[in-house]
Amino acid sequence: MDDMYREIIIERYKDPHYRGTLDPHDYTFEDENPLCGDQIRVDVRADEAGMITEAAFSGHGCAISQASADLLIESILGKNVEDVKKMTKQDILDLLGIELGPVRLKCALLSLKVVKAGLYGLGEASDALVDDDEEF
Amino acid sequence: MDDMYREIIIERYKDPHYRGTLDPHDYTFEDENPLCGDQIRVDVRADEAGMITEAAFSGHGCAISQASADLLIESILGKNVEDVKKMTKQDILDLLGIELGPVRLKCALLSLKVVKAGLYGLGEASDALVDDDEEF
Amino acid sequence: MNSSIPFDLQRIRSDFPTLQRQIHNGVPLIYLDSTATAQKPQSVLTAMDEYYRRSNANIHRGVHTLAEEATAAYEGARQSIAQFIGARTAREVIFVRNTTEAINLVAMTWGRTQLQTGDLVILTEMEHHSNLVPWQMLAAERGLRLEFIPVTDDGLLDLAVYQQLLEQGPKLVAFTHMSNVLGTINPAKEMIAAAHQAGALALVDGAQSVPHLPVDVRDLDADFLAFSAHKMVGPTGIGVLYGKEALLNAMPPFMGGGDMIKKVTLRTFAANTLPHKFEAGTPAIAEGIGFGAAVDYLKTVGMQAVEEHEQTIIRYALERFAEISGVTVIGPAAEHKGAVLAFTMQEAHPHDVAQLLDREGIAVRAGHHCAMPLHERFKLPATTRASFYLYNTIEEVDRLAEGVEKVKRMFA
Amino acid sequence: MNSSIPFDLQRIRSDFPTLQRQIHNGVPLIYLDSTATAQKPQSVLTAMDEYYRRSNANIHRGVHTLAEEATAAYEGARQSIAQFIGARTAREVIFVRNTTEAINLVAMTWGRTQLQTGDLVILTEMEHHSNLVPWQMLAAERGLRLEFIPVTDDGLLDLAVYQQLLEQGPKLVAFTHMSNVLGTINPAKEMIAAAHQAGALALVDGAQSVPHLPVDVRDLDADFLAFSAHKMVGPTGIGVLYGKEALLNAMPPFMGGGDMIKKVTLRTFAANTLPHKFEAGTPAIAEGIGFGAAVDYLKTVGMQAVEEHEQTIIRYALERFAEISGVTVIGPAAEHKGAVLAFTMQEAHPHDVAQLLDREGIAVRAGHHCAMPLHERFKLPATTRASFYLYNTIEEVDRLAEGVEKVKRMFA
Ligand SMILES: Cc1ncc(COP(=O)(O)O)c(C=O)c1O
Ligand SMILES: Cc1ncc(COP(=O)(O)O)c(C=O)c1O
Repeated sequence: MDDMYREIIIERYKDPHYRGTLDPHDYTFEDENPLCGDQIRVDVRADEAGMITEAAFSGHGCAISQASADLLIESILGKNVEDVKKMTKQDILDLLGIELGPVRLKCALLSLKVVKAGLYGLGEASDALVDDDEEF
Repeated sequence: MDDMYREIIIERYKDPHYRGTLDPHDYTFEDENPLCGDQIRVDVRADEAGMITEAAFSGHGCAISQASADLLIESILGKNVEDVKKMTKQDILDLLGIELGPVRLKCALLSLKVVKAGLYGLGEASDALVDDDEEF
Repeated sequence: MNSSIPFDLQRIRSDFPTLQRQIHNGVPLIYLDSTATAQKPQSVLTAMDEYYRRSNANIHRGVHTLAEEATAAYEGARQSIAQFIGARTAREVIFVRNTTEAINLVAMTWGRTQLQTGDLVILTEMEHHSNLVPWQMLAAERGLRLEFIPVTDDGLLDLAVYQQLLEQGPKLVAFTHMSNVLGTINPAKEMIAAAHQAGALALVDGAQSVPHLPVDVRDLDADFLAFSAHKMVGPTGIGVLYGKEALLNAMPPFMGGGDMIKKVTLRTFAANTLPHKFEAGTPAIAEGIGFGAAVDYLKTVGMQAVEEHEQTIIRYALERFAEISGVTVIGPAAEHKGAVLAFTMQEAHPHDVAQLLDREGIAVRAGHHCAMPLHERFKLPATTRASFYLYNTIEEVDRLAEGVEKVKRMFA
Repeated sequence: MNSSIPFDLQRIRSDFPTLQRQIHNGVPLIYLDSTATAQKPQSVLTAMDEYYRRSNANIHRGVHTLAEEATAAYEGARQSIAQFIGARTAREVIFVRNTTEAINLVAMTWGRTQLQTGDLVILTEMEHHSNLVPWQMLAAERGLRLEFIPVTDDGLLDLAVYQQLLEQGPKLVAFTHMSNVLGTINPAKEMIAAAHQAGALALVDGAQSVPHLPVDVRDLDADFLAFSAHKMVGPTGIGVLYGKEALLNAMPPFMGGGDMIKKVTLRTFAANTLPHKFEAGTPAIAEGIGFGAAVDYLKTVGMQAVEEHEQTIIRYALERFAEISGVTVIGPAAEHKGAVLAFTMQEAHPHDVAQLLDREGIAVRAGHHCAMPLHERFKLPATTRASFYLYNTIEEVDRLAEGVEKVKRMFA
């Protein structure tokens, strides 16, 4: 039953490392997946060189959405904003280490969408931020 | 090839016995089958007892529609108007002596519809005049 | 366990090819998502296959053998469906794509011509989006007033409020016969009578009731009834709008094109008679034929038997779920309820529950089930929903309950 | 006889179960009615059967295995079709019931919001009712002006008149790419360029062209293209509206309901993104999958090869019919014509011709073929129409000609 839910997902869902908000912050964004009610906000601080120094997420939703947010934040700390803007769907799948169907993929990608929309300073998050191929 | 087109149909189509118009007449009606362009007008004279003394049809269309008009007129001559009002789909099929699918049935029944609409003095001919069961 | 079930369940199960399927390396499928779409018996697939392999032709205007066979099969299906719902004539049975199109058809034809600014349409808080959005669109266009019968905490309609709303002189009451989330079976006959009393027409969303209960439009006195084949062991791509003949006759056509006309010139057309007036273009012929076979299948089993079987299942499921702590089922008690079990788990999100159950071969749905306002009403972003049909077993309920307990342990 | 035919015709014929059929006690079927609807190859039937027997589930919102398989198959079909017509993205491919619904969709959404009283829409005299009646309905509602490109005695569009009409500043030109009666293949690319030059959009009725010719929306620069699966070896109940993405994005939704929304409250909704915005309710899932298989089948054969084969057939048929006195074929010479042969016989009415040919196993159509104004133009109440597709043979043309000669003798 649990091959799709590697221990780390359940663990990070129950006990996330980067849950919270940052005030002040340099970047922030919030979005939801209306289909399932998943909601994620991410706050980011970066230094003058564009290196991400602190980040935190808040919100609620399924284990996949929350765990991937936590794992994503962990992975962007210390990275340059420009490099994070280039992150893809595959990076998230690698972090999670599981395969996902189209519906759950949306849960998994919500945090990346939010992070990228924040870093780009967009008014609205588009699926195109995280999906290079034709989407369902 | 010709089992459906008994000789009488082709014969009556090519050489009808009752083609024409009657002026004056006691009853007249005209209708068409917009699907195929078949058109039939029937004029009828009856005596005071309601017995049909003369009748004729005009119009154009397929062999089935024209032959059945000719055969129908032949069969109503000498009949009482009230009896003709009671004629049914089956009477026409008996006159033609062939089986017909739903589309061609409309061709075959056009003349009966016209005759009955005329005798009833209707403003418009309805399929219900010739079709007692659920129609296609 | 099956002793109380009044029909041959194993025989029924063997009619459905999908139910023989195993997924994830040998786990047998437990299909508990019939509210979304039902599985199809072999007889339905065969009817469509026969059409495609033997009689495939366009209908109504053809004189060749295939066209006549196809027309007879398609119109025969319409007859069969008309009889299944107790329509007076097959002319009252309009083929559409699905329940959604049926409701849109009424909104766009009857609604556009009969409703004026300020007119009131009564809906309910438990509607599927298909019976909300078409009226929202029309309301925006025409300046209609929409009011909603509230849902009680028990998942029932608040009929006292309905009575008050009726006093405001509505033109239409449109409501679901059975909720696809709560399972609530609404008292349609009484609600329709009250609507008529108040001078309103009544449209019944039968997407969930026609598949699961005996439904008779004459007994209900429904003005319109909408339902989908795919939820009642029939194919996708076809559904029905039933309407009273006089109403349908008075409505303008819906879409324009082939088959819905009697005569066309470059600048004018005359509409065809019922039911063709509302069926523009080449219809879903194979699907109509498959729908007829589906209805024939359900007739053979008997809708009374289907209803009783599902009652047995849902009673057992409710009992079984009451034993699992931290799990909350929404909706009324079994006597007001069809076989739909929507629930939440304290520990786990509905999507995770559904996905983990899938690993056990159990197909359930998670989300808002196209009833966002209802979920809002219960302050839930989503639920997990197991739903049952004539082919489900008590054993499958046990597997489901065990699966839920297993998920609970994972997240504990 | 088949030497000039660049593909394996016997192999193709063996793919189509219906073509193996005998009717009327052993007379083999000669199916010459593909313009009404085409026969289906085994691969299309198998694709749908596979869905129903293995993966039958509702799509888009499901996380269980069946739902994911079904979604992948359905959306994969959309991709395949998008590629077949050269769309930029699958989001430009909207699934509808048929060509008729596609055109109505444009009239009811783009038309209702973009066209005002007095606006001009250009159509042609050779349109199928499906590309006339929706515009008549909209014209009646909005006070539009409709003008028609005349058809010459040869069955071609009078493009000089088209140029004059364009000077009147039309908003839309809607025309058939290929006539379903005359067979005329209109110069769509040039007509669209001229429409754009005049500031109008162009809608192409591709019901007959997409099945029979290579059609590329980017090459044509069509704004909208409508076509039906059932005419291109696919199932009934599904068709496509192609539209340029920016246009589709700017259009309001069509029907309201499940799947076409992003969010719904009791009184408001937000529309979903393309293509779902235009697909309300449970779609024709099996049919979408079957349509994908149909397009894959045609890709394997090659649309160039299909077109060449049909050219061979129609050239031969025109020659053969020219030898039969008293028979008149309407429509242009072979170089402007697809494989459609509509004719009249001095002696016999089209219905009688069709019915007598049926006794020989030959399926042809008789009537106005949903193009009454065109028949009016030629002062014909009806025609008999034989039409050909990739699976027809030169021998079948001979059987047809012999049959026509036989009918002629009967009525002589
Ligand atoms: C040129 C043309 N347009 C439109 C249509 C309508 O297609 P459908 O009936 O599939 O909507 C047809 C089919 O007869 C056609 O030939
Ligand atoms: C109550 C109810 N109404 C309407 C619908 C819409 O049915 P369809 O998607 O077949 O149009 C559904 C199906 O989910 C439903 O459950």
